[in-house]
Amino acid sequence: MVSETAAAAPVARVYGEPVHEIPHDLYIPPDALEIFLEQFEGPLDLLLYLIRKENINVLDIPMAALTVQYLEYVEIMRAGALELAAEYLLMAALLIEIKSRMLLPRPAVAGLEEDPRAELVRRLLEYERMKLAAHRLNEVPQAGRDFSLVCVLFERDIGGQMPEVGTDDLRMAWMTLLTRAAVNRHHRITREELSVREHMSRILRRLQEARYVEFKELFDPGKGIAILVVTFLALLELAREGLVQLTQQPAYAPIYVKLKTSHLTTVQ
Amino acid sequence: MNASTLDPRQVKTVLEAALLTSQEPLAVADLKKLFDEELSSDTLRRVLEELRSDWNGRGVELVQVASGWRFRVRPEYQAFLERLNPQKPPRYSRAVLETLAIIAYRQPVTRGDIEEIRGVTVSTNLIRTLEARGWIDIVGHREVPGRPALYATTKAFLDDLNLRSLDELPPLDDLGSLVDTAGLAPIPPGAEEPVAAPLEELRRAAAA
Amino acid sequence: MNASTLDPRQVKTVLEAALLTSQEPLAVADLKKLFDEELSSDTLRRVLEELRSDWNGRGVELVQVASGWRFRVRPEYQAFLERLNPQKPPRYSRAVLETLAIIAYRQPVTRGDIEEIRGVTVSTNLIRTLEARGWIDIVGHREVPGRPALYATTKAFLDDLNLRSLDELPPLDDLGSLVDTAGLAPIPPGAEEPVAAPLEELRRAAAA
Repeated sequence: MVSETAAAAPVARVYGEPVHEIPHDLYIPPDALEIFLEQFEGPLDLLLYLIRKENINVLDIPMAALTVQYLEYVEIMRAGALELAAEYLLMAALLIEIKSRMLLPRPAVAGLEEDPRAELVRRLLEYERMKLAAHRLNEVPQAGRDFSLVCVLFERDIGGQMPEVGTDDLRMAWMTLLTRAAVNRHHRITREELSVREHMSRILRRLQEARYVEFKELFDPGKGIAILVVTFLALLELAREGLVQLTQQPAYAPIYVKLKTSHLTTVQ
Repeated sequence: MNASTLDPRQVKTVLEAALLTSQEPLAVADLKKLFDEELSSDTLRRVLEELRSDWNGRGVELVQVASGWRFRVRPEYQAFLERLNPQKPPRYSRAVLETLAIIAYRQPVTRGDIEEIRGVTVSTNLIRTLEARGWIDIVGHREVPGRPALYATTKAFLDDLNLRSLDELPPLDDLGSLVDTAGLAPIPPGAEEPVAAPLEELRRAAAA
Repeated sequence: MNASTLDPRQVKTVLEAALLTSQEPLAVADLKKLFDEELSSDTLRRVLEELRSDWNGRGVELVQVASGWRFRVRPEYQAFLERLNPQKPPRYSRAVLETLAIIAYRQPVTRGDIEEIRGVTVSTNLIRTLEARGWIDIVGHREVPGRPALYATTKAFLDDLNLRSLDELPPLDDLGSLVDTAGLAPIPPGAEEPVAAPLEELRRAAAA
């Protein structure tokens, strides 16, 4: 249990003290790592975490230790083959630069302006302020979320004017559903998937009119290859969801698409 | 405020607040859900009648319609209110919008599918509103017991939203990152406590 | 009912009906349109204050927000209503909330400014989400290459948070509390208060 003690040891608490490296053979479950790193909103957030965790004075950041520790995290992210945002690498370069500038002799009357860390400190504090402000803003009661608004019916004669709906309304409605977590997070809907679903509706409509349709009639080569593929995917999806039946008597005979009916199901 | 210690006056206050904020009429069965303790339909009706007479002589009145109770403007006050922003179009309730969004993005779907996603029952009225508008229609039936109807959006829906195809709807694939899907409060700010489980804990967990 | 013979009590009744039915807050200027006869803003405000106190101790209260007056449920009664209505607007992720905070406290800002403060790229989707919610809008462009859009929060944002002005936002943390050694604190530029005045000018310029 070497890693037990190594892990429990304080990391980068004292100026210039060597920082423990993560043992190379240590296995961190990728899921746990991902969840851990997902909690950071970016390099500034990660740096703030490191600083606050170690109770470091923001105005006197031990650059060497902080840089080593930061690089350690970046290294884990890379080793974990996680998609590492470029911002993290940019920050690493900045930290190294500040660290090396700290080694250069500075003017005798060195105010904070001349301190190579000044800009970083300013950014960290500004980010932290905004992060705290975001948290507090979210705690302010919101109409609709924390209190309802009054809405008494007023049957106004507006010439039968119908409510308007925009695509933003649908997007918002979907976000509401997401929040209620009733929608599975892994059920992502992409544009491609959407056009498949549109064609599923189209094929079902077509089959309402005719009891069955020959497979190839559903395809219109004039519309281009993308539509052909989408139509084919729509048919597969309809068959998978048990909404249509594909039948073919002998090999190479025409394939027919028909609505799946309970009658047929029982006969089989 | 504890629902189990409600006195009759508070029952009235809660009923009033619920009726003033509801976009739809509320049935007595709905109104019962407001309270922890069991209230008889008779009690509720008595309080509702009281509330109705409390609003006598005001610009708004409590009325009973087929699907329940609701507040509405008294006809003699309509004329005043019509002077306010007469051009403002009405808006659909969130229930209608959510149902429409589900049909648009997940079509073809049954009412059961919609209820599963929304987590609440979907009234016939709600589906009828969208059908009457010509925005959804039945494109088939799922071959399961009851043969539920499959709904899809129509061409009129695309036309009215000024879209050429469903592809032009806003994509939903990365909306997940914008909402707090876990339903948890945001992570406490770092100044008070560390935001994340320290790396050490992870290592320990990994080493164990 | 004749508007020219309105007694003060009827003025109140009409105001109440208008406020109870309006989906948006109503400004004093809107409320004046309800009446034929000229009512002074002072008279209206007095009646509104009276109306507000009439509703004391009820489940609903009359409040003044950025765009005007409106009725809302008192937060202590909300728990009851939640049993009826599970639909709520989304809880936003930290990325959305941080972006919103930066726009609210540092407005007007460009997307670049937000990225500079957060230290990460800000997706178009994220900005769209806040725009679609009606909480932010473009109030101008910075006259630098590319003319990036300047974002600011809207009145609707303040309304939704039940605030009258930006001053009522939760105050920013004192820098002194964020640094260990007070007195040595470098004062970041623009760390003072949210700037409201230049923003109004921008809006006016944008509207012109």
